[in-house]
Amino acid sequence: MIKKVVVLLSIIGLIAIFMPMITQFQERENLNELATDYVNGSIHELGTPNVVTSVIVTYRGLDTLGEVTVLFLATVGVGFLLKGKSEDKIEISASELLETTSSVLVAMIMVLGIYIFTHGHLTPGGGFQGGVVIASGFLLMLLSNVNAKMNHSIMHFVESLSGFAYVGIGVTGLVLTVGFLSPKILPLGNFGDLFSAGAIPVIYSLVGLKVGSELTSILVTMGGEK
Amino acid sequence: MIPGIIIGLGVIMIAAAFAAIYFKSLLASIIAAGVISLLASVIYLILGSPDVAMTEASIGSGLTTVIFLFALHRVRKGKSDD
Amino acid sequence: MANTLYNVAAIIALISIGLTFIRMLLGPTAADRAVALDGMTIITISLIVYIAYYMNRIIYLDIAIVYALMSFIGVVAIARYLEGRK
Amino acid sequence: MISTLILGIALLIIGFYAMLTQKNLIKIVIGFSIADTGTHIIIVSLGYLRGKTAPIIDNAVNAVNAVQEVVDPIPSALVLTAIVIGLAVTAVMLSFIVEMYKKNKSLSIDDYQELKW
Repeated sequence: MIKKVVVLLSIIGLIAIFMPMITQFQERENLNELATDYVNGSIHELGTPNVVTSVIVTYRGLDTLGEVTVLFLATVGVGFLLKGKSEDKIEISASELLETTSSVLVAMIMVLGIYIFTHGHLTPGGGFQGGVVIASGFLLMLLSNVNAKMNHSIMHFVESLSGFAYVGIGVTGLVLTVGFLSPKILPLGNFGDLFSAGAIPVIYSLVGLKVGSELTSILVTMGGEK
Repeated sequence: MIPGIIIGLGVIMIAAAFAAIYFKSLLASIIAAGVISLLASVIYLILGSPDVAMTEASIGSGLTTVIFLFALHRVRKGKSDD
Repeated sequence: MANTLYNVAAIIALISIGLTFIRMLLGPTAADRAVALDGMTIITISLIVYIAYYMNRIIYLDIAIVYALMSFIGVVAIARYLEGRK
Repeated sequence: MISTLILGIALLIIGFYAMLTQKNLIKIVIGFSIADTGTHIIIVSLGYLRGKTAPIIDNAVNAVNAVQEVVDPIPSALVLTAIVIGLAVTAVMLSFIVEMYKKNKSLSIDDYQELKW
């Protein structure tokens, strides 16, 4: 009985918190000052067509570094909790249709992932999305081939190397130019080209590799392979 | 046309949320939760943030469903109730 | 004329999403629900292409590609789970 | 947009309700993920400006006065990172559930009495 009352009270409290947000809602007409600065700076100073990318990589670069750290800690946590239990794998082998299709598809999925994170400053893609697509390619390999073995040392090597290079580029920006993770250590190039926008594509590709290897590690651990 | 799409998808999403709570089978709950993420990605696209739409389409619908399924497989090993 | 046709197509896509959703709610077995999810994602891709046309941004088509890929992998995972549960 | 704001708040409340009332541990995590999606929709709809388009400059958007034509990029950037963190948190929660199941062979929260008040 008392449980139901507590649940009802918390739901009513939640509705009371959000009610003013609905009743006093006014649609904004213009960008605020900070957003105006970000849009102008991203287009005219950094030469990045996708403003969200430049906010993530440059203006809020420290947040992204912290986020990659949180993802790394989650990977370590999952690996620590589920270590050494390889008997839970799906044993039944896949059908021939799935095996043949996936052997063709995996390579194309990898190419799509690389396209997404190298074009992060031009298209809606980026490091996180590309990393997830690469991890899904490994997942398809894991699902279609029961005997597939992931080489963990290569995965850990890619992950630590990309993390190290990410921090290294940040420190290089601190030494050579104005601040930590500044993309101006490379020339800006033409607006809209693949090799433009300074170090933003390099940083986002490193983030993509790191996220991809971390998510692959989470999936492999949860999928039951040791 | 866009308000119609938002209202239609919103009704389906709320129905899927209730279904995810009240389904007896855990697999059906997971599929319903996947439907919420899939349709949320269209909502983000209408709201003008394609970056978020792409992330939600890849993470919310793909990887979260798969991780839930892996956990369910480990928990339900040896049982075959639906 | 072309705009009217596109709007009619979007309405048909919405109705089809509703119908596949009803099948997902009713579906007696898990396989019915997985097939309903697959059909729903394919119809939703057409809705995304409609939105890309309506808002006049060709760049939104990238999302449709990723959406198709991830829904395929999700359905493959569900199918493998159902296969291994016997 | 007001309609998506209401949708996000409804999803948040439904997810919160599921977290409070469900007995099954996996259902609690599903409720968490629904509430997560609702919060993200709320944040993104607060950044929407009427009649404007995505902040990506190509042929459809004029680069000179782009400020008048694009929506707010900051909520998008925040939500982009929040989604990835949500996946990591869900994975950690599910591995804890798997471990708890190995110990007690039960998914019901009523069988875990150690921290009951």
